[in-house]
Amino acid sequence: MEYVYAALLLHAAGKEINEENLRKVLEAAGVTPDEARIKALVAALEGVNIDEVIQKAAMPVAAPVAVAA
Amino acid sequence: MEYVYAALLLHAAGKEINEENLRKVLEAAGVTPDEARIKALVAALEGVNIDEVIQKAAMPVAAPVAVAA
Amino acid sequence: MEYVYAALLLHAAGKEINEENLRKVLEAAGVTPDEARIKALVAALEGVNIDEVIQKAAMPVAAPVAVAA
Amino acid sequence: MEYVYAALLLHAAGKEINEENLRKVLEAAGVTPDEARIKALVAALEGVNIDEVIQKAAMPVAAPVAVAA
Amino acid sequence: MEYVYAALLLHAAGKEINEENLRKVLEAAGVTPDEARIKALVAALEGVNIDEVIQKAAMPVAAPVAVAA
Amino acid sequence: MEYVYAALLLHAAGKEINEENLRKVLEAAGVTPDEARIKALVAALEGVNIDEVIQKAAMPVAAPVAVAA
Amino acid sequence: MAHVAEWKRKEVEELTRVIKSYPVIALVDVAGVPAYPLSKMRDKFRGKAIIRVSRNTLIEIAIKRAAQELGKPELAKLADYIQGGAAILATDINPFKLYKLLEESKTPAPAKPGAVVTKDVVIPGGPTPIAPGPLVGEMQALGIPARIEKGKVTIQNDYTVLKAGGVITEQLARILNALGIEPLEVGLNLLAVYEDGIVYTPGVLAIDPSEYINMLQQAYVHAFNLSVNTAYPTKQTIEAIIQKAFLGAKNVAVEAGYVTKETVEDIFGRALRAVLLIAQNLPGELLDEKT
Repeated sequence: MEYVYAALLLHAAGKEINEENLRKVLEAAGVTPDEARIKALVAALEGVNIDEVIQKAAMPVAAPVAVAA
Repeated sequence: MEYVYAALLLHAAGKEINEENLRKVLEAAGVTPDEARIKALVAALEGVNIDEVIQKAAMPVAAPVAVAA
Repeated sequence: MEYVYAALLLHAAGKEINEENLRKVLEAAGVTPDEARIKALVAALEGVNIDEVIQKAAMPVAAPVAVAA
Repeated sequence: MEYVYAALLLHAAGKEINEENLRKVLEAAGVTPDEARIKALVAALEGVNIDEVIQKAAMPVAAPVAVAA
Repeated sequence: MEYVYAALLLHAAGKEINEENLRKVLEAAGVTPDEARIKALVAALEGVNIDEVIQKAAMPVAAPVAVAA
Repeated sequence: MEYVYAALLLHAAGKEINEENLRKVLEAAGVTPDEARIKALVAALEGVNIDEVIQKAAMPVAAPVAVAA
Repeated sequence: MAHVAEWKRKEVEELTRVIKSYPVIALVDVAGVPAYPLSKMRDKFRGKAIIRVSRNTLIEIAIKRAAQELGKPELAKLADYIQGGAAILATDINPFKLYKLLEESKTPAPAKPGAVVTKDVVIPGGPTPIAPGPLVGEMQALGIPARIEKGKVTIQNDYTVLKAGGVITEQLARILNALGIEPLEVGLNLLAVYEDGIVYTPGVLAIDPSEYINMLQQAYVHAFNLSVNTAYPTKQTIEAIIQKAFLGAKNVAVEAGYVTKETVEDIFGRALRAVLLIAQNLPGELLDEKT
């Protein structure tokens, strides 16, 4: 999932998720980037609303034990 | 969450989550690393079994049911 | 709700919920007790296990839902 | 909870929740009032909108999730 | 909730939750401690296993089902 | 969590969550403050609306019983 | 009352004595209650209540006399509620409890033409033991969804044939009896009760216990919320208060992405869920073996 983490890192940093940026981040993490996968990822993420996805993932998972409320 | 994505990216890439590596990844993503946050993150992760945490976090999460208000 | 609060106060204090006791508590709170309401409350609560009723009010209904990820 | 019930009774009766009134109600319910608890309650309720607070869910709870995949 | 956060801070720091310690922490936070509330909290925490209680709260298992009031 | 409790104590007390204040509260609780963690926390909380986060978490549940008044 | 028969005089005296010696005086209608159920009721209330059946006129006189002798003018108003075959029920039982007891001791009885039902009469859906015959046509004429199936009369679905307060016709009585449905109730009908200066009527006395249970729960929830939201600790709420503080702190730390032992799982979980959700949008060949 390195590629997706790299994409999310760029997104969180406010940077564009493009081939160039992904390549840099992956290399910094010691990963030799696979060009085909980078291209595919950039293409696939086009049209994905990442903020929305993150929002969905952010649901706190904490539940009370004995409540009434 | 940049720091967290950076840490998880390193982990997924099989690299150690240390100050040096975090710094490199963050810089590659265009983030000016905050030394305190890097140190604090590394310190907080000391003794944490990340594979285990990820395992737990990824497991079909028992999510709370929708609650009417 | 004064009458019900008074009843729960007596219950919490380990006292019997009867007309006499309700009257005393309500008067101490500056309420002129309505005899019919007191009698109705006492009759309605007869045979009711208050601890159990309260327990139910406080109990969350556990309904974990597995979320596929 | 005796003290809280006593406070709610006074509130429902439109009376001020002060030490004097709490003491009277508790005594009428056969409770020997604990001065520290009475003072603590009065202090805790200072500036509190009771109508609002009694309706507000007491526990932090996970937001409803409907993550399906 | 100041008093409760102060108590949890002491607990997390491995310190005893007693009147003296609560007073010091609250004062450091710029709060003028109310003696009655401190006493009430210390009394209420007697015999409570805080770690266990927190453990229970942290379990992401179930959410209470709610019904509108 | 000491640092987080200290931050929330300050917040509940209406005080600013800054390095200076965190240090004072932690020391009063007998914790030797770790500068990196303090700085990291202050940085991480920047832009977080604490009241909203707490509130949000507390919102979804209403009263457990439907009530006829 | 110069020419009043001796037995009547004695009867009124006795009734007056009974009325004067109990705090709660109820008027009940025993019309239509057979002797046997009435004696069962007497057994049930033995030691708790006295039931005196008498003539309505004598009961009226006794109530008024007792009211005068006790100096309780409100009691005299009880006489206004005399109707049917009235009887006096004298007891210590709180009027609301008495009403509940009387209602609970009623038993179902077969339909009688001309009788008024107190509850909706519902014919349940499903097969019946009735063989096909003219009754089917009568049922259909009343709107009952009856049909012949496998040689028996079957009701297609639950059907309310008479609303509460309605009068049973001769035809309906025949149908209900054939179906074995008992829409009437036999028991002591409470007309009114006097206690302590107040005359209570059945409309006031019919309380819904579930409403009180709800109120109790609501009151408890109010107390719980007040205690937790103001952090006023009690034995019942201290755990919830700690949990609230802990969860609040944890949620803030998670939201801020501040990693601690307590938050690492949630924070990583968020990141991971985001990754997994995004992965769903990706073509299969992009995903490595870990997915």
